[in-house]
Order: sequence, then C-alpha cells, then structure tokens
Amino acid sequence: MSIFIDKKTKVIVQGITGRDGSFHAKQMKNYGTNVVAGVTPGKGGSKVAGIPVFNTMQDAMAKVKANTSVIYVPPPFAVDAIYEAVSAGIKLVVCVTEGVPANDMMKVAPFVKANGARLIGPNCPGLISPDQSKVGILPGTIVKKGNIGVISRSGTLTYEAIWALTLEGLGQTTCVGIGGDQVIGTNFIDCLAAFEADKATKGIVMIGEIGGSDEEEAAAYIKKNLTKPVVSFIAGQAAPPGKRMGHAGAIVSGGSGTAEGKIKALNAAGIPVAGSPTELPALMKEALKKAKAKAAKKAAKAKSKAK
Amino acid sequence: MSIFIDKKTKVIVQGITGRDGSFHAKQMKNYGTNVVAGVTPGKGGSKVAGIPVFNTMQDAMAKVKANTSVIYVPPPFAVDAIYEAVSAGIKLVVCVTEGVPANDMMKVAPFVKANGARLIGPNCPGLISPDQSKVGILPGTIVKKGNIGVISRSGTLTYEAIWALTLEGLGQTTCVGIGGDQVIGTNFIDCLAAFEADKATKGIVMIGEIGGSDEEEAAAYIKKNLTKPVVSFIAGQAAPPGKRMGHAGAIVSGGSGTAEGKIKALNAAGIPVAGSPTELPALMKEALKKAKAKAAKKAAKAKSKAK
Amino acid sequence: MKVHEYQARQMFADHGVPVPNGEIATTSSEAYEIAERFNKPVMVKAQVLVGGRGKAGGVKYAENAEAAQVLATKIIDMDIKGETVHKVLISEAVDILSESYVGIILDRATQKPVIMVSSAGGVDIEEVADKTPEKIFKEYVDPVVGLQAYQARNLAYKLFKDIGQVRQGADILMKLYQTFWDVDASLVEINPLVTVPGGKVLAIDAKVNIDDNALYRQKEIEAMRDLAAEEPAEIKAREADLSFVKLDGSIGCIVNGAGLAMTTMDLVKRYGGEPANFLDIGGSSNPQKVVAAMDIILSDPNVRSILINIFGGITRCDDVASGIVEAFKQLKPSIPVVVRLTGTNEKEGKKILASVKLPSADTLDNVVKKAIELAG
Amino acid sequence: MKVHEYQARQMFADHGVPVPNGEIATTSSEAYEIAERFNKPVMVKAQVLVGGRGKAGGVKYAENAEAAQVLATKIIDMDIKGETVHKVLISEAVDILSESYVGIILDRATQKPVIMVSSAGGVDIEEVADKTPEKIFKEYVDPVVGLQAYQARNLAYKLFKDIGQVRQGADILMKLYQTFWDVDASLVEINPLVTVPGGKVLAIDAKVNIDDNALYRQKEIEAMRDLAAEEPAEIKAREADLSFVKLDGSIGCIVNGAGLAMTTMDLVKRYGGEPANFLDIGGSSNPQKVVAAMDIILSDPNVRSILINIFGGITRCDDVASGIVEAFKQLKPSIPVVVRLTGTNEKEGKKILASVKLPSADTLDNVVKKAIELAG
Repeated sequence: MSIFIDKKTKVIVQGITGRDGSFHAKQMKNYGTNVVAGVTPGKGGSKVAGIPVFNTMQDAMAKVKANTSVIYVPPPFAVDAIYEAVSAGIKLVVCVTEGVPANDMMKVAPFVKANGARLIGPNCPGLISPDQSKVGILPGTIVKKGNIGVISRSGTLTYEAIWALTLEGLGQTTCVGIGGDQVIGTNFIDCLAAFEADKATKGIVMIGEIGGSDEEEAAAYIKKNLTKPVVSFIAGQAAPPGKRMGHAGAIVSGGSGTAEGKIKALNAAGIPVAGSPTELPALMKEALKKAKAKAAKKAAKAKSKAK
Repeated sequence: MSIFIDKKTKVIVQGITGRDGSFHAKQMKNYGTNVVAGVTPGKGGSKVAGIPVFNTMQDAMAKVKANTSVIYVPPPFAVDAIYEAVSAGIKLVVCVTEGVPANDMMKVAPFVKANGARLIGPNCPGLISPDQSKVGILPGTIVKKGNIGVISRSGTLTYEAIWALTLEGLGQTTCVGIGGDQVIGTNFIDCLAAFEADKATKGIVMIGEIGGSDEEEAAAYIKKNLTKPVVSFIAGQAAPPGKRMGHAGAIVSGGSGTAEGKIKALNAAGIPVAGSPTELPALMKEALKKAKAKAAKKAAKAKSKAK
Repeated sequence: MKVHEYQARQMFADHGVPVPNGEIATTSSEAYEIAERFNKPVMVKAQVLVGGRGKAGGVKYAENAEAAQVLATKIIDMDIKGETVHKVLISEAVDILSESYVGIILDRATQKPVIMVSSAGGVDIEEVADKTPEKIFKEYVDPVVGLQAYQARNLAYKLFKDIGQVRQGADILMKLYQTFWDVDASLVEINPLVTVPGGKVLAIDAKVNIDDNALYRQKEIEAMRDLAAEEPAEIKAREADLSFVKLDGSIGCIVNGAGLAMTTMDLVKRYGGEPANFLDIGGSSNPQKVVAAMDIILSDPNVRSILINIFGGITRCDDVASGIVEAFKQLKPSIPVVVRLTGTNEKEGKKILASVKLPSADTLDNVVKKAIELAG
Repeated sequence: MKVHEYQARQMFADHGVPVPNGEIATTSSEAYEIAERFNKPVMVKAQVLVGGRGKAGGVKYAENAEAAQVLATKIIDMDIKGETVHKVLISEAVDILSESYVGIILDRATQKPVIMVSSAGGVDIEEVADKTPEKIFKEYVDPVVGLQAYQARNLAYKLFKDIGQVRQGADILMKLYQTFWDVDASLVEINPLVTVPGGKVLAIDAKVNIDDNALYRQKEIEAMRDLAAEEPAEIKAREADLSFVKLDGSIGCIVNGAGLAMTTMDLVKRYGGEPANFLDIGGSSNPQKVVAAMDIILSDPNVRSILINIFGGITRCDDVASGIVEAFKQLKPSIPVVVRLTGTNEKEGKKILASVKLPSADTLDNVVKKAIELAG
C-alpha cells in the first residue's frame, strides 16, 4: 500500500514539452508510472516519448481519464496550471515549479481544497511509491519498496535520507516532498494522517528545516494522534537568522523558526532527531523495535486479560 | 415549528442607529423577537429602545451570544456588514438593504456558505415565524400562527399574500422573503427543502416574479423532492421585456425569464398558479384537501396491506 | 444602465482590448474631418441605446471622407425605434476575415459570471443560442479568484485555429473580463470580434450594460448617462428616486414595492384595463415621493385614472397619505384617483386621507377594478 | 528583498497612506536645501537595510536647515552594522502624541496574511510580542476576498478612542493591506504610526520586504535593489542564479538543493569545521553555474577547502562534473576541492571527473569530514 499515488495513478504532465517536463515525463514513464497525456498550449497534436500532447487540460481530459497531474511550467504560469488541473477534474496536483509568488498560492490553495482536490508543492520534488508510481522528479533508483513513509520539505536532502534508508534495507511505502515554500498545498500533518491510516506503513521519517512552525505543529499532532513511530531530521542548525536559505520558507525570523526550537519540540513529543541524515536508518530501526516490543507487550496483556 | 428562526433566535441589529434600523429594532422587539444588541461604528455605548449598541460585531458578540443578525446599513457598507457578521460567528444573516452591487454579492455569498452560515437577501423583507420571532421588516400584524410556509422574491407582494392567507384562516409556520436581486444568499429551493423538513408545515406558497429561472428550477425540484402541496403566484405578466421592474432581478431578457414560461413550468410540475394573490388561499385549501385525501388513501392502502 | 458603443469601446480600450481607431461626430462636417484625418474607408455608426440599428440603416460603410459626410448627414437625426440619433461613431473600416461573438454576463443560476463565445459571430446571438446551442461555448468564472488564463485559452481555442490568434483571443478575453469587473457591468459584449488580414484580432463593436446598484461607485460612468435617449418621465422619476417604467395604457399606478407594483399592473390587465406605467415608490418613502409620482403620471395624457395601492411595511400609510394630500394641494388632479391603504399605520393614514375625500377600496382586486371603472 | 524606508514610504504614499513630507539627500548640502525648503524642524534618517539604525545614531532631530546639514554630514558615510549610509531621508518632524505599531505579514500556520497592531508602538515589537502578547491584536485576512472594512475597524478601535482617529486608522489599514498585496510584500510595517496635535494619524516610518518569488512581475521594485548595501559575492551569485549566503567559516560549500545545502553546513559544524557559505546551485543546473559558484567561493580569502556535494535528481551529475572540469580549467584553484557525486547520471559524471583527479568521497558525512581534514 501507499499514500496519494499507487498503481491506479494516471498522470498528465503539464508543461510536457519543456526541458524539465519532457525529461521527467520520460523518467516517470520508464519507472512505470502511467503517464497518459501531456499538455502544452500550442503544442496539441504532437507527442513526447510517445505520450500524446494536448493544448488544454480540457482537451486532454476529454480523451484520457487521468486523476493526477504534475506541473513543470515556469513560475508565471504555474498557478494557472493548478487552476486548470483542478477545474478539469484532477484530484491530485503535484507542482514541481519553484518560484511561485506567495500571494498567488494563498488564493489557489483554498480553491484546490474547496474543489475536493489535493495539491502537493509547489517547489517540491513530488512523490514516489516504490514499484507503483512516481510523480515528480524523485530519482527512481534510490527507492526500494518497504514499509517506511518519508515526508520532507526538501528535495535533494530527501534523496539523501531515502538513499540512507534503502542502503540499510529500510524500504518505503511512499516518499513525499511537500515543498520548501511558505504556502504549500499539503503539509506534514496531512501526510502524517495519511501514513497513520496506511496499513503498509510501519514507521515514518519526517525531514524538516528552519522557518515557520510546521514541525512544532507536527510534533504536537504526532503526540496526540499517531500510533506509528516517527523519527526526524531538521536542516539549518548552522543557518544565520534573517537570511533566506534557498527555499522561500527557510528563514529564521525574530527568533522563531529555529532548528533548536523545532528539535526541542520534537524531542518533547518523544520523537528522536538525527544529527545527520545518515543516522536516520539506525534511529528508525530502534524506533521500530521499541514499537514492536510495545505492541507485543500490549498483545500479551490483552491475552492475559482475556484469560 | 418553523424554519430558520424560532424562539431561540437571538438577534443583533447591524445599523441600529439609522432611521430604518432603529424603527425596525423596536418593531421586532415589540413583536417579541429576542433582540440582544445593535451595532453602529462610533455609537458604541449608547442604547436604542433599551437595546445596547456596540461599535463592532466583535464587541457585541463578546457580550451577548447571538445567532442571527439583520442588516439595515446603506448599500456601500452592507457587504462589509455581512462579512463582519459571519466572521463574528453569526449563523443567519438577514440583509434587508436594497441596492447592493452584484459583483460584491458574488464574492460574499460563497464566503457565507464556506463559513457554514446562511444569508437571506439582500433586498429582502426578512422573515417571520408567527408568535416566535420576526427578523426584518415584515409587519407582525398580518401574520397568524399556522401551518403554511410562505416563500417570496418580493416584499409588499408577500404581505399581500400573507394577509390573504390570514384572512382565510390559513396561518403560517414561517414567511421568508428571499429578496429581489440577481444574486441572493438563499433561494427557493433552499426554503422548499427546509419547509419539506419542517413537520409543522403542511403546505407551501411560493411567490415568484419575472427574471431568471429560479421558479423553473424550483418547479423541477418540487416535482422531484416535495411531498407537501405547493401553490404559486408569479408577478410581472404585464411587464415589457428588457426593462428592469424595480427589483434588480426582475427583468425579462432575450425571451427568457417571462411570467408565461414560469407559469408553464409550474403547471407542468403540477403546481397550481393563482391569477391574483387573493386567490392563493382557495388554491391552498384545495391543495391541502387533495393532499389529505391522498394521504388517507395511502394510509388505508397501507392498512389493508398490513392486514 | 446602458452606455453607447463609443463609450463602451473606450472602456475596452482603457483595458487594452484592441479596437479600430474611431472618433465621435455630432455633425456631418465633423464626420468629414475625422474620416479625412483617418484617410481610410470608415464605418459611420449611429450611437443609439436601442438594438437593431444595423437593420434600421444606422451603420454604413464610407469609401472616403465625402461619403462619410453624406452618410453622417443621413444618419444624424434619424429615428431608430423611437430614439433619435445625435452622434455617430466614425471608425476605421477593416477587412473582415472572420467574425466571432464574445459576451460576459452574470449567470443567475450559478451566481457567477459566465463568458460565452461563438465562432458564429456578427449575427443575432440569441438566434444562435436558440437554434444551434452547440455553437456556443461557455466558461463559468469563480468570482472570488477571477478569470484564469486557462479558461480564456479554452475559449480562444474554440474561436481560432492559429496559435497566434488563440493567444490574442485569450488575452482579449482576460482584458474583457477585467473590464466587466472593473466597471461593474451586468453585460459586456463584442459582436463581432474579427480577424483581419495579417492575423490581428480586433473588437469592432462594443456593448456594455452597467449594474444600476453599482452606479454609486461608478461616478464617471453614471455621468455618461444619455438623457436625450430616455423618456423625460423616466428621468424625472429617477431624480425623485422612483422606480418607473412607462407603458401605453390608461390606468396610472402608484404602488409601494416592485412585486406588488408588477402584480397591480397584472391585475389591471386581468380585469380588462391597460396599465399606463410601472411605478414603485420604494421602501421608506417620504411624502414628497408621492407628490413626484403623481406629477409624473399626470403628465401622461393617456392616463384616465390613477390607482394608489399601498401595503404598509417599511412604508408607513400615514406618510403616503400625507403625500397624497400634498399632491392634491399642489397638482389638483382633474382625473379620478382611487386609493387603497393597508398595513403599517393604516388607521393614521386613513384619517389623514379623509380630508381629500377620495374613493377608496379595501382589497387589491377591488382597487384595481375601481380604477378601471373610474377610467370609463 | 528589502527596500529602503524612503522607497517603502513612497509605496505607502502611492496607496494613500498619509506620511509626512520627506525627500532624499545624498549630500549634506542637499539635506540643507530640503530642510530649508520645508522650513520646519526635520528628522535626518539614515537609509540602511539593516535594523537598529536608531540605536546606532542614524536617526536624528534637526531644529533647522543648518542643524540638518551638520547631522547629515555625520550620518552620511556612517557605518551601521557593516552597512555604509549613502542616503538620508529628510522628513518633516511632527509632534507625537501617541505611537502605535502596525504590521502585515504572511502567517504560515493559517496561510493567510495577518495584520497585527499594538498601541505599544515605537519600540521593538518582538519584545512586546514576547513579554506582553496581550498588547498585540490580530486580524487574519481571507486572501481571496481581501481585507474587509470591519476588520480594519476592529483593529483601529484597539489603537484609538476617538472615532475620527478610528476612521483614519481603519482607512490606513485598508490602504496598507492594498500596498501589501499590490507590491507582493512579505512584510509591511509602520512603526510607529503616530497621532499629532489636531488629531491626524500619520505613518512616520515605513518598512517593506518583497517576496523574492514575485520580483519577476515587480520590475519597478526589483530596480530599487540597492547593490551598495549588499555583499559583492551575493550580487554575483544572484546574477548567476545561485542561492548564496555568505558566512564566516573556512569550508566553502557547493551543493544542489537548499535542504541538502543547509544540512551540509550543519554537518561541517558538527564535524568541527565552520562553513564559509550557503550555496545552492539549484535544480536543472548547467555547467556554467558550477563555474560561477566556484569563482564566488574562491574570491573569499577565508576559504581553505571546498566541498562539492551533489545528489542528482533533476540535477544531472554529468552536468555538474563538466562544470567542475571547466572551473578547474578557468580558475585553477590553489586550495583543495573534494567532490561527492551521486544520483542521476552518477557514472557519467564520475567518468568526466576522472580527468581532474580530485579527492572524492562517497557519502555525505565523509565528504564533509574530508573537506575539514583538507582545510587543515
């Protein structure tokens, strides 16, 4: 099992004729993702890697029945692409594009929700459910099917974490990059809830970074709602305050959003935080062991009670 | 019983210090409506007819726990008053104000819905549940407690219809003026559904007028969903096309929205349409008789089956 | 409120919608000057608020300035469906390769603006909608987020094959929607939107209706109101803040509330009379409004009786009664007036009215019948 | 992006927010002229992008033009927290009766703009938020419908007792929100918003930060960027489309991806080194970016080793490797460089890299340790 994407995922690539769009359309197709169409205004009727291209999402959806789209169009057109996808009936929109103005995101994010769809991103690497589907730019070579869920605000840092897990034999159910911007469609809590509900997922790796209070809120949520073990890593301990560290969302301002504060909140919620991404597998193994022991104890107790 | 307002209705009057606001605040209070506060910016701390006045809805709601508000402020401020009421936690907003731009209404109407509230109006006389509560400007003197629900796009025409019913002994559960504008918060179908669900209501009078296709849609809805008898009147048979007849919504354009078309649609759905509002009571009595006979027949049938 | 084509095209141009060069002329010599300055064939277009000016001969092609002058002479002062032409638009003529229709209105059923386009442009769009609805394409706009570029593209693809024209068309739709929103329009229309040699897309007609409720914040547009194109009685009514529509019958009607005013008219017809007007004195009416209403109706020579039908609510019967008494003092009507007063402050009203000794009626149907009877 | 006070106050003024008269001076004689023209006491205010200029002596009161000239002489060329003052704002001094704080930022938790006000203005608002949070009042704005007048009133009532000032305050908040939205701000702030004798409400300071992601459509604002207030290396990095932040350590870092770049810095610290910078070459990187990155880092005399950490995804290892080879050719670095390449096209990348014979590492931790070791 998995969250958000699986074997039934049928993808339209918005901006399929661009450099990134065409490259990753092929990568997704090669991985086994069911890429059913692409859209680029003015390029309707052509093909990219055998994938039919349409002028509009409306045209594409009239021919193919997709449930997911992934956006590679430049920032000035990315928000329009989100509206277009949702209005055409797409239920999961993954926006890879980096550099979308926050004002536009504040308007489109509630629109997506009001229409019963889910947006992942923007400024995100997308998601992958190993051996099932890959939507976005996460490299298919570093993942492995298994029972760990991965959530991250970052891109390449996520690859690092996934790769560390894979090397240590900890495969994944789904890896989700939620994006590094201030306003994003799907946050940690949305993913945590989905992983908690996913039977195949046994443990969760959550990778945060400086800026905002998403990790603090996630920590509180985990403590209250999650039965599955979570381990974490927070990037940006060495970042100076007041400076944007690449991601629009990665900025410590006025003493809030620091790595220290986040680690403290996570530890207080009983969530182990790794000192390096490469330490995540060991932490996860220990957490799984503890969870198993706890479950066994509980089962034993229940059994003895039953007697 | 009743719909939308009853003994538990607690009202804040927005624009209570104006000419209409103060007059109708008193009228409502005299009728027995639980008017708990008024709001006029800059007049906080004063009183109107013993009702405390606050500067903002926020201040008012901090002191009194109202669930309903009624708006008498001038058109340029009416939409702000709707936002203010809903944001302060009001669940039923009645906007009496006439002359609100359609553009503003198109924006605020979905906001009200998204916040789980109901807007009635604008450009409406409000509503009254006889002997329970009166919110708006409907005269308390013409109604009588009973089991007929009244819905109307009009103001004084509604009084005419109610008065005719009252004179003929047909009392009302609730009378709702939904307003004469193009964009309104609550339409015929919303009210029809509420009356259908209200046990005390035995029959419904629906008063329409030229313009739009609300009556046609209501007719289709009634045919499909209503078990209670509905009788109707449509104003504007003598109206020339292309001219706005007072109400912003009362205009026949391009051959659509005619009284003829509406009457045809209603008749096709089995709904009798009166030639004059004064004929409504007779039509309603007949409809009630028929419904009773039908119910008796059904009961008898059920009984015979049970044997 | 309706505005003239030249005013609407200015609103379009202000928002970047491409329109041909054009200027307004009120005399034929002005028409000549403009056409000469353009130094191109022009269209001479009557500026009237009624529809169907083309069929009525109000839109003509002029090869040169001389021809423009001749045509302007013919068109200025022409009567089109009762409206006199006072101005003509002199607009550069273009070679038309294709004609489309583009319109935006408020869709009442969805409570959203809807944009409609059809490649069957230049003709009566209602006929297209009626006979070949499949030729009309629509996009509903979420009013809180506004028209999105993809929606404009979706529609533009229905009008054009060429990607350059699709882009122009989509851009025009975005700008037209912005116009619709900015001017508080209840309708904006380009019919036709044309393509010309070289591939350019142009709006060669412009229609805009404004939401009357928004005029308080559209002062510049309100100032465009063409009083010359209106009934004098309607102008007077608006100044007195009355809702008034002139009709051709003999029974003058003064009513409070639009629905009741329509119903009163309907009943006049039902009982064999013909209403002379729709007149709603509105909600919180002051006595002066009644005087103004009476004055307006009395100025119509067709009127043979007046019925006043008041169901007091927000309107108080005593206010209306004072107005009636005052109107009798000031206007001394020579035709019969019948009054029905009921509702808020009915007693007080009837007391006041006793001084003028008018025939009265107690029900809606009776006051109508009485007025018809009195009209003879 | 930060803009100067005088630029921010212009944005406010353009939206109708009342500000005292003020003009910018780059020399003390200009300061004299402006103050003389105003013919009133003025404030001489250093225009720097760093905070805390008041405490640093960059904001002074001048009774007359002579005093203004003297103060301007002192303030111009002053160093405030590493930033040199090049311009001073000469602004009419006002008698201050009360000071409030007003700010709008994007609230990440609710994903809405939040307006914050406090009657405890003129001081460090973060201290107020920390010590007396009950003195700060907030309204969250629904971004699709914008700030509503009632919200502005709610807040204005928290700042003022006088209804006239409440109205002014509410109006200023509406206009400030419009500014926030129109300029794509990530922050707008008035601290303090003051009342003066006669009852007028005025913004006497102005702060605006712009969302970097929106600069593509805020060309006029982007042109306001003060290159003199920035690190030359940061300017160079922006021109090369690199995310770069200068730090004080000795280990230069070139990484793809912001999260990984931060993590690399964190690990440098963890393993006993000090990072010289944050540098993210971004996603679809071309070889030239690597050359530019290397150039920027080599220009920092503190740097003693460079680590390149690439996890290929959208970035391809072969592109980066080509860039490294090219950088070695062009720049001939004299300090050690250690490279870790993994992910997309790793094999091809390593093949290309073989030509320069660099020390390499296969894991994140190892490349960091190696760089520290090489820095000595």
